[in-house]
Parts: sequence; C-alpha cells; structure tokens
Amino acid sequence: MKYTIPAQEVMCSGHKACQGCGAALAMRYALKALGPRTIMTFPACCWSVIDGPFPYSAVGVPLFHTAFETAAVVASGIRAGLDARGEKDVNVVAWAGDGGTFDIGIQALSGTTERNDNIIYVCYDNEAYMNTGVQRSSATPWGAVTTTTPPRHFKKERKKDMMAILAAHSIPYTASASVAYPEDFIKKLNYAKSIEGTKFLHILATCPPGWRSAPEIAVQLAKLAVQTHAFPLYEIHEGRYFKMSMNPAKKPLTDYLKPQGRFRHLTEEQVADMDRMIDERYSYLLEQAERSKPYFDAKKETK
Amino acid sequence: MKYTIPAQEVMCSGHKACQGCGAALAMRYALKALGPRTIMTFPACCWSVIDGPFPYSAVGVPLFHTAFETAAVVASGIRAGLDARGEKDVNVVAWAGDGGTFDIGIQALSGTTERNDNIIYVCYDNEAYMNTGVQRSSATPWGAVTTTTPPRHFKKERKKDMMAILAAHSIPYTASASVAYPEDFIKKLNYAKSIEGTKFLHILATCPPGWRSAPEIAVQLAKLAVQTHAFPLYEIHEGRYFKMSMNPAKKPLTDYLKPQGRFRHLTEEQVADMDRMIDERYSYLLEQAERSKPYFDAKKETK
Amino acid sequence: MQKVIMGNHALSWGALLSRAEVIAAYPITPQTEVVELLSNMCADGDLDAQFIKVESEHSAMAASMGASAAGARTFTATSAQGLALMHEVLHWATGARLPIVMGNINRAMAPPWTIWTEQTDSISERDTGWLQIYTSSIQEILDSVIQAYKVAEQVYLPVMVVLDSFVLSHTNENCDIPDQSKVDAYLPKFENAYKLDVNKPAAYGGLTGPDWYYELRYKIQKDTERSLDLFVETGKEFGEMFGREYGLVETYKLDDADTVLVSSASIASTARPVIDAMREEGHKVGLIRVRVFRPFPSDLMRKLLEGRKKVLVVDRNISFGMSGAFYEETKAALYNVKNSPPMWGYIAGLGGRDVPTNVVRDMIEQTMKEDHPSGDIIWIGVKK
Amino acid sequence: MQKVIMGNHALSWGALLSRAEVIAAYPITPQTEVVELLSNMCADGDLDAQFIKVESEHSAMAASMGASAAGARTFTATSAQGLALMHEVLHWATGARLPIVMGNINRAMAPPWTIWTEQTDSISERDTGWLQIYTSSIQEILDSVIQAYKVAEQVYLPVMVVLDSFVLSHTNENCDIPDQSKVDAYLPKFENAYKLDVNKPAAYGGLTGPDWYYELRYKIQKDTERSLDLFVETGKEFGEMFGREYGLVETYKLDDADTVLVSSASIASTARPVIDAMREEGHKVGLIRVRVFRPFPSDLMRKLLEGRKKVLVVDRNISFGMSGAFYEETKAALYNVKNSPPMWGYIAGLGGRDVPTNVVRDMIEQTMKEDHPSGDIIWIGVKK
Amino acid sequence: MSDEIKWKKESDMPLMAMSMGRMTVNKTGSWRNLRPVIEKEKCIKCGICWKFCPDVSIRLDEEDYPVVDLEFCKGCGICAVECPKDAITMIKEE
Amino acid sequence: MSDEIKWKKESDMPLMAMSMGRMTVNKTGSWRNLRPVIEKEKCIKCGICWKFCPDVSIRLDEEDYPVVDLEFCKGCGICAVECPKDAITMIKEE
Amino acid sequence: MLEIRFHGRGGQGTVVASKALAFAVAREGRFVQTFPEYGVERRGAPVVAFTRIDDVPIYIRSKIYEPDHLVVLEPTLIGAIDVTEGLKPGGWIIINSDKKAAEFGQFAGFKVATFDATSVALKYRLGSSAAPIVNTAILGALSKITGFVGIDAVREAVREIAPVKKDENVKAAEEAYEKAEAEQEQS
Amino acid sequence: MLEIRFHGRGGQGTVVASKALAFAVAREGRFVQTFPEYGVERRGAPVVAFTRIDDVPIYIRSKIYEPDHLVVLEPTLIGAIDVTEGLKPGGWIIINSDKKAAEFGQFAGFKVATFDATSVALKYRLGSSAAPIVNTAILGALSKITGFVGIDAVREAVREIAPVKKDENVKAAEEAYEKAEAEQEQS
Ligand SMILES: Cc1ncc(C[n+]2csc(CCOP(=O)(O)OP(=O)(O)O)c2C)c(N)n1
Ligand SMILES: Cc1ncc(C[n+]2csc(CCOP(=O)(O)OP(=O)(O)O)c2C)c(N)n1
Ligand code: SF4
Ligand code: SF4
Ligand code: SF4
Ligand code: SF4
Ligand code: SF4
Ligand code: SF4
Ligand SMILES: [Mg+2]
Ligand SMILES: [Mg+2]
Repeated sequence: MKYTIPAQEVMCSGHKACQGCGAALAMRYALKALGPRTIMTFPACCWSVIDGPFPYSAVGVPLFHTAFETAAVVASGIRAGLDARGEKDVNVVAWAGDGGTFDIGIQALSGTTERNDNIIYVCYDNEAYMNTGVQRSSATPWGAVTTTTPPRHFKKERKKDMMAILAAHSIPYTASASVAYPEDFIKKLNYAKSIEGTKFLHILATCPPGWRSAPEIAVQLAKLAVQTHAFPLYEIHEGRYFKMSMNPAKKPLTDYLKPQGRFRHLTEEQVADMDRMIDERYSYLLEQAERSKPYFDAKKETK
Repeated sequence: MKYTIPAQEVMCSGHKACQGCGAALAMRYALKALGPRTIMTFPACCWSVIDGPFPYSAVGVPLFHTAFETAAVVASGIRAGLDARGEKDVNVVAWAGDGGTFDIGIQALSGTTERNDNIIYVCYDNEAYMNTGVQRSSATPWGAVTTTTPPRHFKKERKKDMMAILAAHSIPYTASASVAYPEDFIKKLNYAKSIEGTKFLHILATCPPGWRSAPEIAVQLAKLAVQTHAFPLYEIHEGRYFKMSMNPAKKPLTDYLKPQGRFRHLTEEQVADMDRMIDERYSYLLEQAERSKPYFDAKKETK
Repeated sequence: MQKVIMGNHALSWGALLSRAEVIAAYPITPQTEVVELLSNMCADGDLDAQFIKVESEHSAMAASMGASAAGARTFTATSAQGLALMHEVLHWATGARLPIVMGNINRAMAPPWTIWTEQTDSISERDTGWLQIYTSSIQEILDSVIQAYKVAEQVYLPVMVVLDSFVLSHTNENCDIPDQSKVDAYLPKFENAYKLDVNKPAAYGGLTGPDWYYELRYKIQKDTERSLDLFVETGKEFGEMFGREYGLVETYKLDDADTVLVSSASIASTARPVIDAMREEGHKVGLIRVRVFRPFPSDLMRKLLEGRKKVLVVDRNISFGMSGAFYEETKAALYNVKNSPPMWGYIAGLGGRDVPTNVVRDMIEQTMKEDHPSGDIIWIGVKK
Repeated sequence: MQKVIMGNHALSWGALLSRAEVIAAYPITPQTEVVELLSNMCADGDLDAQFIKVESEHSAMAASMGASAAGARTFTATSAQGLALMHEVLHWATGARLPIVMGNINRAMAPPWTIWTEQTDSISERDTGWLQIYTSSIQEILDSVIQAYKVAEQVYLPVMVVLDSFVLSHTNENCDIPDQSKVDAYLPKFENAYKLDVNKPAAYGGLTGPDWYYELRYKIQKDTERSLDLFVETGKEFGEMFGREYGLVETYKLDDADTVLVSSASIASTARPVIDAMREEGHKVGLIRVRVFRPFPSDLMRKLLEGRKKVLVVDRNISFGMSGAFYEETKAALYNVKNSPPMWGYIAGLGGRDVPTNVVRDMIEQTMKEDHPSGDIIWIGVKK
Repeated sequence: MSDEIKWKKESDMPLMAMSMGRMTVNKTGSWRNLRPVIEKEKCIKCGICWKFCPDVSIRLDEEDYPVVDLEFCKGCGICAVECPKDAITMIKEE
Repeated sequence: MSDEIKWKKESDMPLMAMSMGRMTVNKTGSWRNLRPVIEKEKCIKCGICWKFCPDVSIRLDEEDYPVVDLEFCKGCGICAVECPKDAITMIKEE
Repeated sequence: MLEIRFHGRGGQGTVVASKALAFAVAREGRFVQTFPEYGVERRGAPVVAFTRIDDVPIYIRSKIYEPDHLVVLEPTLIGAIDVTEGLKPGGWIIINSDKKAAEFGQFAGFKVATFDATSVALKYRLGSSAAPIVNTAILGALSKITGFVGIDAVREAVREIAPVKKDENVKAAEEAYEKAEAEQEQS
Repeated sequence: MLEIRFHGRGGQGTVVASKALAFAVAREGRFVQTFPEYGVERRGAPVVAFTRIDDVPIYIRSKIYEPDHLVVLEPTLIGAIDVTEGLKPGGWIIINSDKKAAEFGQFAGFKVATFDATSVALKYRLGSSAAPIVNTAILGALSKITGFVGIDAVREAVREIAPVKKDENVKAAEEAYEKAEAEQEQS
C-alpha cells in the first residue's frame, strides 16, 4: 500500500472521542508528523477527556494536562525547562481547542507569541465549547446555534479571525489546516518543526454532536468547508506574507451547511449573508496572497 | 484667545503625576472631548496613583478603579448595567496603560472587542510598566532599556502592534494619537463617541522618568515620535481600512532617540536597524492607506 | 407553581425571579445548565436582562463588578476552576462593596481533572469576604438566591450560593416556584446608593494608605457580622411569605442530643435518615447543618454545642496541612467555651466519592465508641 | 560574605544560590526589586537561568509549572493582586506535585488600592496546598528560599516564602550570603522522578473519577504532614552547615512564661524587645513566632501552649466573618486539649498600619488584665 | 502495558495522577451500532480508509488489505463514506 | 469641595473608599524646582502654553493673557518649551 | 420509599426516562428525586439513572445501591453488565424487548416484565431508526405493569418533557400502556 | 541603639543616604536596619528615611517615632514640615546648608550642625545642577561631626553604593569629612 502520510501510529485506539471525532483524527495526524520526541500540554478541552481517564492515556507522548487558560505559556515553561536542562531536539506542543485558544487562552498565547518562544501551538477548532456541551465560543461561526445561542438568538458575531490576530503578532509561521487534508496538515507541521519561534496551526475539526451532523460525513464536511471557502487553507509567513495552500473552485455554501443541524434554522437570506462574508474574506486572502508572491518567489530562489 | 481644543476642564490640578507627565496631558484632553457625562474605569497603572489617594480624585467623572487585567470587561459590565437601567447617553471609557492593554489586559479587551460592546477603550502608552518603576512591557520598543531589560540585554522583541491586533478583531474604529497633537486626538475621540461598538484609541504618552528624558521636552518628544515615523498617527476603520492622520516628512530618528536615556546605549548600527524596522512598518501603513482610498472616498460621498 | 427541576435550573429560576438585570457567565461543567437556561429565558423574553457572554470566568466576575457598580442587580454562576480563576476579583467585589450574587457548584479542584463534588473550591474562597450559603435541596437553592440578594443589598457585600456538583446540581426534585409578584414584594427593586453616577461623580477604590485602610476593613467586618442577623431576619420573613423559613443553620433532633453531627450540604441531608434510624435504636444523636458558612455563625454554634457530650464534624473539603474547614472553624468557635465538647473531624466524599447513609452511620458510631479524639482528622473510606 | 541587602534582594540571592534554572515573573510593587536583580544577575551571567518575561502573574505561575514539570528548578515571586491572580494555578501546582518555590511579599488586597503590608493575600491561599514559611528578617528570607527547595523537592509540593511588604521587602539589613559551594552541598541538583520525559511517556493530571481522586488527595495530605518533620530536619541541617538553625516556630523566653504571645513575621520580631522589657518588669511573658504556617504545626503548638495561663494571638490578616487566621488555627489546634489556655485574638496592622512596640505591649497588657476573652476578636487601633 | 490496572489501595498508586497504561484497555468496539464490512473484491488497497479512521482501527493484513479491528472500531462510518470504491458497507450490529 | 477632608474616626467615613473631594487639596506647587515666568510683552495670547500644561495650571486673565497658577504648577517647563514666542522663562525657585 | 434504577445507552433517552417518571410522580403530589450516574460518557456507552419516590420529602442524597426495581431500556446490556447488582429480591425488572419475560430465566427471584418499546418508538418515529428513543413508550408500560404511577400523570409528564413530537410521544406512552401487561412473576 | 531619621526630597538621594550610612556601619561590624517611609511619592515631594544602628541584632520593625538624631538634606523643608517631630532632646540635627548652625535658632535643645553639601556635590558634578545629589557629601560630614561611623567605612560604603561616578562620590565624602566640624552645641 502506498502511504501518503507516515505509517507510524503514536496515538492508540481506545480513546474516548465520539464516533467520527475530527479532533481525534487531528491528533492522529499530528503525532504522525511530530513523532515520539514530543511533549504536549492540553488545557481543558475535549482532548482532556478523549485521552482517557487516569491511569491511562492515548497519546503515547508525555502530556501535561493544564488549566484551561494556560496552554501556550505552559508550553513556554516546558521549553525553558528543557533548555535549562540542555534537552534539545524535542517538540513542545500546546494542543488546545478553539475556546482555549480564541477566548480564555488568548492572553497566554499572545504573550508566548510576543516572546516568540520556541513552541508549536495547535488549535483544533470545532467551533464551540464541546467538552462542556456545545456553548458558543468566539470561534463559533456567524449563524450557528449552540446551547448559549439558541435558534432565536443564533450567533450574531463573526468568527474571530485568529490567524489574522496571530499574524498581527508577527508570528513566524501560522497556517490553517483541515482533518480532510492530512497530507497538507502534516506538511505544515513538518515546516513548523523546522523553524524556530512560535508556530501556530489552526485545524478545522468536525464535531458530529456539536455540529449536529452524522459521524460518517465528518471528513466530508471538513472537505466541504474548504471547498465552499468557509474555511480556506493558507499560510502566513512572518506575520505578513500569505500563501494559499489550495484554491478550489467554490462549491455552493449550502452543500456545507445543509448536513449540519446547527445551521438548520437559517433563512435563505441569512445564508446569502453568510456567503457574502465568506466571499469577502476569501477575496481578501487572495489579494494578500497576490501581494505576497514576490516574497515567496524570492524565498524559492534562495533555496 | 482662540481655543483649538475645548475650554472646559473636567480634570483638575493637584493630581499626582510627575512633572511633564504625558499621561496627565492625555487625560486632560480626553475629558475635554468626553465631557462630564462619562464613566471611567482604570486598571492598575500610573493613573491609579495620579488620580489621587482616597478620599480625593482628580478626574471629575465617576471612576471605578479596577483590577489590572479587567479594564475592558469592567467597561462592558458598566455599559450593560447602564443599559439595564435605561441610562443612555453616557460614555463608558476604559482607560489603561500599555501594560494593562498589551499584556495583562489583552484577553479581556479581546473579549469585549469580539462582542463589540459599546465602549471606548483608551490606551495611554508610555511604553513600559511605569507605575511599578519602569519594567518592560510588550509595548516597550525594540532597543529600549528598562529595569528588566538592562543595557546589556536591552529589549530584543519588537513593540507589539496593538493596532493591527485590534484591527484583526474587526473593531469598528481604532486610531493612534499623541499628546503632542491634542486637536487630532480630540477629533478622534469625538468620532469614537459618535459610533456604536468597541472603539480603541492608542495614545503615545511621554514619561520623563521612564524614558529618562527631561520633563520640559515631553511634548517635543511626542511630536518627534510622529515626525520620525516611530509612532505614526493613523486610523483603521472596520478593521480593514487605513487612513493616515498626517504624513510628515521624516526627521532623523536620532532626533527622537538622543534626548532619551533609555536609548543611550544603542550603537549607530543598532539605531540603523531600528530605523529600518520603522520604515518598513511605515511603508506598510502607507500601502494599506493607499489600498483603502476608495473606501474613504465612497464614505465621503455618502455623507 | 410546582415543578420538578434540577439544582442548576433552581439557580436560574432564582435569578429570574430576583429580576437579575445583568448576567455575565462562562460555561463549566457542572454549571452549564444554569447559563443555558438563562440564555433561553433571555431569548424567550421571560427574563429582561443583559447577557454578557464573556471569554473567561475572570471576566465574568469583572463584568459583574462593572454592572453592579453601575447599579444593576447582577448574577453569575460558576464552579471549581472557574471560581478559582475569579479569586482576585472576588476580593475586588468585596472591597468594592458590590452586592453580586453568584451560584457556585462545588466541584473538586484539578489536577487531576475531575468534575465531581467537593467543597474545596468554595472553601478556598473563605478569606475573600464573600458571604456563603451552602444549600442542601433544590428548593433551598432557588430560595437562597432570592434571600441572598435581600441580604447582599443591605450590607453591600457579595453572596455565594453553593451547591454540590451533580448531587444537587443535576438532581431533579419537586420545587415550588414562587409567584413573581410575591418575590417582588419580598425583594423590591434595588437602588444602590453608591452607584457610578454622572450626577454625583466619585472615584471608587483609589489608593488608600495606612491612615484609613484599616478602618475600611473594619467596616467590612462589622457589616459581615451584621449580615448574621440579617440572614436570620430575612429567613424568617421568607418563611412568613413563602412558608419556608431559613436560618444560619438547620437543626434536626438536636434538643436532647448527646452526640451531634455537624455537616453541610448533601451530606447533612443524607444524615437525616441516619439520625432517624439511630434515634429509633435509642441513640441520642442530633444534627446541625451549617447553612451560612460566611460569616461563620460562631455564637449560634457555641449556643447549640456547648455542653454536648460529643461532636463530630464531617467535611467534604480539605485544607491541606490543617483539616476540613467546618471542623476547623467549629473548633475555633467553641474554643474558650467552658463546656466545650470533644470534637472529632472527619473527611469524607472528596472528589465525589459517594457518602451513603452507612458511611455517615460509621462516622457517628466511631465517634460514639471513642472516648476522646486522637487529634488527627479521620479520612473515611480511603482505600488502604 | 557579609552584605547589607534589602528583603527583596534576599529573595533574589536565595534563588541565585539555589541555582534556580527557570524564573518566570511579573512586576508588582513591592516585589519588583526581586525580579530586577534577577534580571541583572542573568544579564551579568551570574545566574545561568532561563528568564520568562510573562504577561501576567497567572502566566508566571503557569510557566513555572511547565518548567518544573520539565524537571527544572523554578523560582518566581509576587505579591497580593498577583498572588490572587494565580489562585487557580496555585491549586494546580499542588495537584501536579511541582516543587516550585515562590516569594510572596505580603501586601493588603485591593480595593482600595494599597501597597502596604498585610497577610490577607497569602492567608487566602492557605487552602491551596502550598507550604508557607513566614519570615521575619532579611537573613531568614534568603535562608528560607534555600531550605524551601530542600523540603519542596522531597515532598513534591510547592513552597511559598512570605515576607512583609516594605517592613521586610524594602528594609536593608546585615545579611550573610553563604558560599555557593556550601549551598550546593546542602541543596544538590534535583532530579525529578516524575518529570516530562520523552523516554518515559506518561500523561499527568488526566480525568480522575470518584474511584481514585480521594486517594490522591490523601497522599497530598500525608506528604504535607511529612513536610513538618522535614522542615525541622532540614532546618537543623542548615544550622549545622551555616550556623543558623530554623524550625517550625521560633520561641523566645517561653519556658516559664504564663502569658504567651503568638504571632508571625515582623510583628513577632518587634515583640521581642517588648518581651524583654516586660520580663525586666517581672512579667512572665513569652513569645512564639509561627514560621511555618502550612502545614500548621498543630502538634508543636499544643506542646508549647498546653497549660499556659493565657495566650494571645496577633494577626495581621483577616478572614471576614471569622477572625485572623493564626488565631483561628491556633485555637483549632488546641481544641480537644485538656489544659487549653484561654486565647485572645487581636487584629493589628492591616493595610500597613504600623505596629510599634507600644501597641504590642498594649495587647499583652490588655490580655493580662482580662480574666477571659470576650469571644470577639479585638481590633487594635481602629480609629473609633 | 495495555492491560487494565487494578489497584487495591492508596499505596499501590503513584504519587500523582500519572498514566501507567494506554487506552487500549478501553474496548470501544462496544460503542458500535453499525459495523464496517469490507469487500475485498472491490478494494484497491488505496489506504484511504486506513488514513481517515479516527480510532486507528484499520490495520493492513499481509496482503495489504485493510482489516477492521472490531475490538476498537466505534462504527462511525467514515471509512465507508471515504472509500473511493464503495468497498465498505456499514451493517447493523446486533 | 476642594477642602481637605479631616476624619477623626471610622464612623466619619463612607462605607467604601469613595472620593469625597477633589485633588485640588494637593498643592503641587511645592514640588517645583523651576518657576515659569511669562513676559507679557512677548506673548501673542496663542494659548499654546495653556494647551500643553499637564497640570491645568495656566489660566487666562481678563485680557486673555496666560497666568501661571503657582499653587499647582509643578515647574515641568513644557509651557516654556512650547511657547512659540519664547515668552516663558523657567527660573530657579528658592 | 421506592428506588428505581434505569439502564440504557447514551443517546437512548435513559436519563429522560428517569426524569419523566419523576415528573409524573410529582404530578400525583408525591416526592421524587432523580439523577443520572454522573459521568463524561460519550454516545453509545452504558448509562444509568436513578429515581426515588416517596410520600414524604426525600433527604437521602447518595446513589442507589439496592434498588427496588429496574428498568432496562437496552436489552443488549443484559449480559454485558450485571444489571441486577444490588436489586432487592422480588423487585420488578422491566425490559424493553420483543422477547417474552420467560426467556429471561437468569432473573430468578425477580419479577420480570418485557415490552417491545422499540417497535412503538419506531411506529411513532421517535428518534432515528438506528437509535429509536424508547423512553416514553417504556414509561407507559411501566405505568401499566407496576402501577407506580398513573397513566394520566405519565401523559402530562411526557407532554412536559418531550422537546419535540409531543403528541407522538404521548401516543407512544398511551399505546404502551394499553398493550403492556405484567407477564410473568417469578419468585 | 541609635535611631536616625533623614529628611529630603524625592530625587535627592535621601533613601540612598540612609542606606549608605547603614552600609558603612555594617562594615564596622555593627548591626543596622534602614528603610524608607514607604510611599508612592513622585519626584519633588518630601521623603523620609530611617536608620537604626546597634551592637546587637535589631528586632524592632516599626517606624522610628522618636529618633535620636536627624539628617536634613533639604533645608527648604525646615519650616514646611516639623522636622524635629519626636526628636529626642539633645539629638544632633545635621543640616545641608551654607548657613551657620547658629542661624537655626528654632532648634533649641538640640545639637545643630550645618554643612554645605550642595557645593561639594556641585563641585563633583553629582546629579544635575538643578538637582544635585548631596547624600555622599552629607555622609562625610556626618561621620566627622558625630563620629557615629568612621570615614574609612563611609568611603567603602560610598564606593559600594554609588551607581556611577564612584570616585567622585568618594571624594565628595572625603572632602566633606575634612571640611565639616561640629559648629555649635545648643542645650
Ligand atoms: C477556568 C475554566 N473555565 C471553564 C472550564 C470548563 N471547560 C472545560 S473544557 C471547556 C470547553 C473547551 O472548549 P474548547 O477549547 O473549544 O475545546 P473543545 O471542548 O471544544 O474540544 C470548558 C468551558 C474549565 N475547565 N476551566
Ligand atoms: C494582577 C496585578 N499584577 C501586577 C500589578 C502591579 N502593577 C500595578 S501598575 C503596573 C504597571 C502598569 O503598567 P502600564 O499598564 O503600562 O501603566 P503605567 O504604569 O505605565 O501607566 C503593575 C505591573 C497589579 N496591580 N496587579
Ligand atoms: S464532542 Fe466533538 S470534539 Fe468532543 S470528542 Fe465528541 S466529536 Fe470529538
Ligand atoms: S511615571 Fe511617567 S506616566 Fe507615571 S506619572 Fe510619572 S511621568 Fe506620568
Ligand atoms: S467505522 Fe469508523 S471507527 Fe470503524 S473502522 Fe471505519 S472509520 Fe474506523
Ligand atoms: S478505502 Fe476502500 S479501496 Fe481504499 S483500501 Fe480502504 S477499502 Fe480498499
Ligand atoms: S511649568 Fe509645567 S506645570 Fe507649570 S505652568 Fe508650565 S506647563 Fe504647567
Ligand atoms: S504660548 Fe507663549 S505666546 Fe502663547 S499664550 Fe502662552 S506665553 Fe503667550
Ligand atoms: Mg471547541
Ligand atoms: Mg505603561
């Protein structure tokens, strides 16, 4: 068989994720790329449960469970501890959900990024607080229903643009990725491993119960998010230079929304609004990517 | 006499600011624009002391002193409280230093901005933790000396680009201003008062003891910061559209650096490095302003 | 209106009936249902409140402070990690004299991660100046929120209404939902005399030196002590209006009891049938359920416990290097008392370890067997 | 080496001599000098440590946790608001069994803003499981940091070294700076048996149900109790190597004392000349300075206080609705004791109100005058 | 390592909540409502089913055919949806 | 309002630390090392000195000339530097 | 006091079943307490819930270790776990199953009754066909078989608690009530 | 025990003066304690610092209310505040002033000595001309006038504590030591 992603499995079966959990897939891929010389820290999130109860674990690498708001800076601390002890050649990874990244963890992340501490921060984004039963986060997309944004008061704020916020921190590398495109995800992690400083990866991770979707289409949905331009895959280098990872022809947004219960209440008009927002953002990204071409061309040359 | 700024004085004499304090000037101007129908909240910062000890106050408006990391969200709370009680027509202002904004308060600010709560957030930036005796903040510029970045280990990280970070939050209005240009500052505050949502103002405020500069040149230094492009004055509308408030011919950076003890240790080469960073950022701003012209032209027309 | 509701929803109903004007909260298991129901009540228009969906508990309390300072009646709820994250601003709410009411679901502290009940979270806020009510039934949760505002707004101090995670928060029980009009009569609209007011500008909380800080603290202590009487008064008044009276403690078969069990929350509830059973066997046992833990009802406890033969205190919390808090404080209260009874301290049910009747009985029996406490606290049910 | 240094620099020197490997801290008055000197020591190459300039105290402790979990010796320092902001992660450090050492400068809690000394900040962390040493001289601050690591790393628990704001932090005094080689002998390099190790992958702190959480807490309590012996042992060993012995408490003219003053930190220091003076006048007064407050040395306090005629406890902290913490806990410790002395509780010096010798004397004299404590705590020096 | 850990008493446990075994003790096969069945005939050994299984529950046999590990497969059905050859069918568990 | 507040006892105070007076009780003129002296002759009444005083310590007299309020002026010297006509000189306080 | 334990799988409505029973009992003016076995279990994992019923207020707040009766919503659990653990002798075991009670020979000493709640649920399209929600039907059956609570109260309770398809749920309960009977008593 | 109080203005080196004295005393093997009046005062505001000196360890940790002696770095403070508050009768008042001690008639009952530390500071360019740093000069004078501490120890202490211009500071102290004398004793 031809493996398009590393055969090695660091994460094991038996974990506690729901059927069809995108977060579980994301971890499986990440550990393939990172390998066993990796230390992880998780703030409170679904993965605090998925990994398994004491005295068991599923990830196969050292893991420090930490307080919800601390992932990035605990990783900074681990890195400093390793440096103090002369232990090089270990990936230090903060692994957090969208709530732990966009909301309660953003300050620690901002601090780590400002110091440019040498860690990889992975946010698996399932677009709500799933571990506590689907409450709104600032990563919840406009229009979605959660238990704190009921249908009549669905989420009226736009999804926080975390990539842009990180980019504004002049972070050396930030990239979006998706569980539907593991090869791309792994490539990005490999690049992140290869450079110094703070690296941020933003992974869209389907959550069947949270999105009120069938587990079997978890990968399909993640793919549709990219194909409908709702969740574009791209990189930002040095906080300034954009690069699209793929630029698929746009599929109708409803392909993505329809199978998800969380968008069921939206009127056609509202879907059109949403579509407009998505297109606007997408064209901004394309524009920035265009602007950044010379940078990447120059980079290629020097290689 | 021709007043170029409102004659009304809401702030009074007798406050505890050092001689030549830019933060005191900033407040004087702000209250001229805001007027007495304003409620303020201060996190820990020099203004916690400047305003005066219990049972006295200098600001002349209701003021809630709050914990260091909470300014933005306390303002959100005040606004919600007023709304609940049907009290309209009051400006709710969070007034914080750079430490309380760029560092320990960034999470609360990010949350408030994401909810787009209807407040004005003013950061008076003296580029370090002054109230505690000049420690590094993430607003401290590259190259500066503080008590935690001694000359041999001067600050090696660039000043966090708070305007860009806020812009990435799609904030309706963010603007930089300076105590050397009160008319501009007041105009911006007036605009901020006129629109709904979260507004952010970033004021450079000279600090003679912190910058190790003579008090009498406090306004001069603030002016030089603008004239050397070290602290450009501009606005960002809707998180996307840039507008330069002025675009002065660039003066030599050393005009700005020389009178400040905190930069005394820098070699010529290092000053040149700094200059390059400043130019790079400035041309980025100009580029963005250029890109945004159609937006402002359209805006003018609809007026 | 009679309903079967869960403990968390009793908090929401309490806030609704109290006409909370601003709610700022952040989700955490096992508190989420409080907020979800309040969100729905707001969405449905049943509750006319500003809802601030903050990004952390720290901000939940900070937003509550702002709202309360602006004069609005403010409610929030949290648990464990969330409560702990508020610690600095809990002190703030007290010092700023803000009558905020907060529900806290007792959950054990991490690490390791856990969600089951234990009081260490709220106990470790005992020094923040928040008044604390420990509830033991769904009905009491609802009623306590209303009473909490009544007391808070007279002494200008914040109140925490505490309930066990799952054992109360997720248990559904019969509950009388009082009429809004009656609640309005009991708890009128609040006019905060110290609110932020553009017509009376003042700065709150400015730098205070050794010249007056001490006196400000003294005032807090005096008002805290005053709240003891207020809890009794307002609890009586509540009884008159709603048929359910509340006090600082609840006693059961205490009058002639030799051996008295002191506990709180659900353990104290479970103890009632144990007392019944042992009484039937002829043992003179009685019960004190401590309801108000801050301020600690020291005088009352002295009155109730002086001269008893034996007292055992059961704590579902632990201050490492000392003991359970109810044990420690009951001892402290009864020190200097002539006829102070020997007192046994038990730790039970940490991290949600179930405390069924037989375990309660074991503790009483062990106490009855021993002449004198060994001095050490006794951990019941550690697997050894 | 003899030097005159300030209390804050004694913390820095303690960290330097302990060869702290990672420091993560955030400035706050009156702690800033600790961090500034450490920054300079790092810049000058005197200290080979990773310095993490975090954006808040919350992150200071979180970074410390990461570093400690990775096996590095970790130091931080804070005060008041900063300490309070760490509350959740203080619990974390305990539960994760991380031997972090932290200096805390006692400053009164806001609001109102204030910077002067009071112990309420550290007292309100008494339930987090951190061991706490209250110091009373510049020398003791330095020595305590070194001793703290020695204890922490044996019981895998974090230790807080506490000093009064300004009264100790900004006071310059003679101080012996021990030789590095001797300190190295006393405190060897630490190998954390539980560190994050890619060669022995394990997850730390995973979800734990009611089946085992209770036992994990029990282990913490046992190790906390074990630390009592270790404080004594390591304090003796310190005495042998450096000529300065430390224990759980420090006693002064206690042997034949009828009336015993119990206090801590700078008040206990100021009390010494008062005791001297009153002894000269023929009063049998003695002093216990509680040095280790967590774990509370209950056994020792019982031994030292049983049978005394009168005991007064002076607290520079207040748990509203209860009393000062040293009073409360001393009473709790001496409860169930046959010959328990009557005990008076005084509050003094909150918010940095100065406590000079005459105030200390007032409290002793008032105690000597009264037959029995009134039951209430006595606030000394409130302007009334 | 993958065996269930059975402690009797407090002293059997480590100092802190550290994992001593792997989650493979947790036989998640019991969660399954639907079971994936692979038709070898249709299979082209592309590995896509293996790639997308969130539960690491597809192995390859000696001939490189995918095999579902029914001890762990939760029956999410992703493999069936993703298989380009429709070689996998989900059937109801009894 | 601007008078100093003198309490004797705890019961004189408000419930919480709220301000009861304005900072004009604090005569910051005593901080001054240097004193600004205005030469009316040079002054063009542009108001710039007034505008840039961080201590609100310049008033205008009936003729619109600036007057320094020496009760509060801290002597920072900004007015002297900013005056476009060099009409202000800082002289040493004795 | 009656203590009843419910067994099912996450997603089947087990906890709601215990609550619906409580709602119904409360409507009859009695006291109830109901709570799930508190866990962080995901869909598909076994789930337990408890209900206490009494004529006087209920103070005990521990789990139920020795239930008087059982309700088993998911027959496949029988065998996988020991559902009868702690069950008091002579207690009812109400099983959602199309088998006859007699086929559960292992439950000697208890009163077994079966009712095919799944077909009723499917008939009224409650839940999905892969995972039908059987709680309202089983409640109707329980009412009939045990008489712990009257069908009128059940009807009201179901209407109150069902988030969607209120009518269908009521009908399911009613149909179950009509069809079910106490089939076999072992002792 | 000797208790000394220092008066000056923020920015003049008052706190450092108290520390330098402590450093010097410690070098002579005695015990010291020195601390500022803790405030948040800005530049220009009056500042107070304290030093205790003893031959045995010092335990008392309160402020000094009844100092044995005073050092006044800023003569303009005299009159503005009551510098002698609590001063023990017969105590020294060392004033930085170009006036004669006799001119301070208000200090009856104390021993007054003046020394023009400002000129010495200006001579060695310590601080700015607007705000000269007079602490090292006044210390030299204090050593000579009171003999509380020897000039050798002062020299070493000044060298240790001065952040810049170490030589100049030492020279200032020495020059002050040479020039100063106890001019007038009142009693
Ligand atoms: C301080 C604190 N607040 C709240 C919680 C409760 N909590 C645990 S996980 C979680 C949601 C996490 O959401 P996210 O980060 O998006 O991860 P997900 O669960 O969606 O995987 C919440 C609110 C907590 N553990 N700590
Ligand atoms: C939680 C907390 N940490 C630290 C402090 C101490 N502190 C008070 S003000 C301050 C510096 C403020 O800096 P900035 O926001 O830049 O305002 P500035 O003082 O420069 O005006 C610090 C660190 C505090 N009050 N609270
Ligand atoms: S709730 Fe969502 S993210 Fe969490 S384990 Fe289940 S599927 Fe995964
Ligand atoms: S330290 Fe700087 S910002 Fe603070 S009061 Fe003084 S001059 Fe103003
Ligand atoms: S059904 Fe899901 S869990 Fe089972 S093998 Fe397929 S992808 Fe894996
Ligand atoms: S995805 Fe289909 S074709 Fe590919 S290996 Fe799996 S079963 Fe075979
Ligand atoms: S010197 Fe400074 S304070 Fe005085 S009037 Fe001029 S600007 Fe104002
Ligand atoms: S700035 Fe100069 S010219 Fe202008 S008003 Fe002031 S003194 Fe006159
Ligand atoms: Mg999420
Ligand atoms: Mg600042």
